[in-house]
Amino acid sequence: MILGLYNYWVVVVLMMIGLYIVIAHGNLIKKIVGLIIFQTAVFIFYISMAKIDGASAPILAEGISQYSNPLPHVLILTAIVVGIATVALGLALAVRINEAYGSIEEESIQNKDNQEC
Amino acid sequence: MRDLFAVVMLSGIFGLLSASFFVAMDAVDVAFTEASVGAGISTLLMLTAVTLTGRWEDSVRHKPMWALVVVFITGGLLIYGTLDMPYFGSADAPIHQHVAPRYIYDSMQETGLPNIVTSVLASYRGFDTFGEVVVIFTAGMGVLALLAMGSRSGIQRIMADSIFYLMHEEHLILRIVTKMLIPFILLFALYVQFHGDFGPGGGFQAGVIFAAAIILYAMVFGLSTARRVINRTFFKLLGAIGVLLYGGVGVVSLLNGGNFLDYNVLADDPVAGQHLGILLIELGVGCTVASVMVIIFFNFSGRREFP
Amino acid sequence: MLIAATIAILVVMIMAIIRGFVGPTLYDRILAVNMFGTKTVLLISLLGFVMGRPEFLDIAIVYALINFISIIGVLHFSDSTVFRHDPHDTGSTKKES
Amino acid sequence: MDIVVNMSSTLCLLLGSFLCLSGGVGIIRFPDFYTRMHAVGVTDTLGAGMILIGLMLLNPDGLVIIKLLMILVMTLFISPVASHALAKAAFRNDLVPESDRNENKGGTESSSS
Repeated sequence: MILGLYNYWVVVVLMMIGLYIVIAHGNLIKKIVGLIIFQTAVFIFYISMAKIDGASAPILAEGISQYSNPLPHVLILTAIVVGIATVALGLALAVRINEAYGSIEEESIQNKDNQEC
Repeated sequence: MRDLFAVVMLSGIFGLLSASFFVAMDAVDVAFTEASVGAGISTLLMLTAVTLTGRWEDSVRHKPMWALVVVFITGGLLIYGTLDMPYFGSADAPIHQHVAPRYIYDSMQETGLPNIVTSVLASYRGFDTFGEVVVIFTAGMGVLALLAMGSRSGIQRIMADSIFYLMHEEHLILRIVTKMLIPFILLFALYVQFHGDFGPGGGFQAGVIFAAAIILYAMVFGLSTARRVINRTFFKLLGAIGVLLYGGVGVVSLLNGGNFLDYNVLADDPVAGQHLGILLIELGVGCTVASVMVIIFFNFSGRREFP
Repeated sequence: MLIAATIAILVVMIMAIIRGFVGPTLYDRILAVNMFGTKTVLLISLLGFVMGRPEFLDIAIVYALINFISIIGVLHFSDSTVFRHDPHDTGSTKKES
Repeated sequence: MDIVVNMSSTLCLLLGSFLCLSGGVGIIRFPDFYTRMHAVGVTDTLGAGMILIGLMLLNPDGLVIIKLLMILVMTLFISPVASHALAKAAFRNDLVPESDRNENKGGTESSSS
């Protein structure tokens, strides 16, 4: 059954949306939103790979024999917090660019640069 | 959408949605983190950035044709690549074969903690987590370097102050409820920090929740009031202390004759050593994450109120 | 019964998302996010019971708290002068990406 | 005894789901922001409360009931306060209610003074 792969397709669609926003939009804040969507697609990819049918959350308890894979959870847990830290850094850069150029649109930044040269 | 505010709101909904998805996928710890990060802090940071840079996006002038072509080629290749991946939810996928069974079956004897995610995070993959804590710390320092300095004129500052003072005077109900909630949030953050060994939780989540309480205080009572209550130098130090605590545990275990971040040698009994090491490390992680989040928010918000 | 309640909550969540997309004013969107957050709290509590491990209600508590914080934050920022003068907030918002 | 508890739990869950659904219909169908907020703010609190009480009756474990109780108390605190703050912010920023306008346009717009 090829439909058993649907989780990957959801991930791919989300990735495509994120990539499209990053490429096609000139606004820096929007680019960061695209990055967040792409990032979440990767998280969903890892977490859906860790899932086992009929298994339970990886916290040991009595009466449960099968657990989902804990390793991807660990990787993604740290990745989320690192992700927010890097997003904050990106937003800080956008704010500084706005102060320096008066705009966060890619094209007007480019125009300003060209004028100065 | 041209309205960046709407974009931020929808991305907040997206964060909430993905966290409920993580719960449905059994990843309770991840859902915990995403709940506190994706829904709360990231929305607030984006909003602050939007208020600083302007709400409206310019209309797109170039044609998105090429972008679509690139995106669809990438997507097609990725979907082609998924064709020989293991099916969703199958127990015999390669990912479940190598190290995972060891974590699931042996971690109880080796670390004595029922939460496998915490024991893997802090003990088996301690190096990895150390690296990530350092990355978070570096990102906080980067934000500090980018936003902390700037021109501030005194008159503007006073004006901004008085405007915000008036605004906060108005919300009486909000202030009272916030006053009642903040101790509870702090207490809950501590619970998450120390209960992380047995249930979902841990240093990362606790740090973010702790920071969220302080951010709530700063928003309801005004940034200048919050600055009087909260010493910023202390938070900068706290961030460094968290990283140092983490590294220090590693060095102590090195001096005790073990490997770096090998907690078995911290106490006479290996399991007790593991307990101690994991507790200290989670504490370090919590300190760093909380102070970095507070630093990031204060700098963004300080830009806004005192330009 | 749990399943029925979960499905009802999911339907309401979809409705909230629709309002978040359409909502002509800023406050409609905030309202949608607020409602979505409350429904997420309920959904997570219900999911815990559906999956048979109701110990994980901590997540729902976090949600309730964080939801409050983000609503207050959004309101705080929506008072900003940047948002007051919106030249073309006419309700003609359309998703184009 | 058991069947009474089960029945009441089912009843609470059903009532809660119904209230949430009516709130959802309200947020889509009502004409302007304030009526929408009325629909959501009222049903959110009671619907959430009903569902949480239904879950409480379903589970005998003490810790779970305490946690559910905490969520319930917090919902009772937070939801009305958030609605209040939202309405106040909207009103202060000159969002005019539908009925206050001379002509009924069917849509809302925020006008800045």
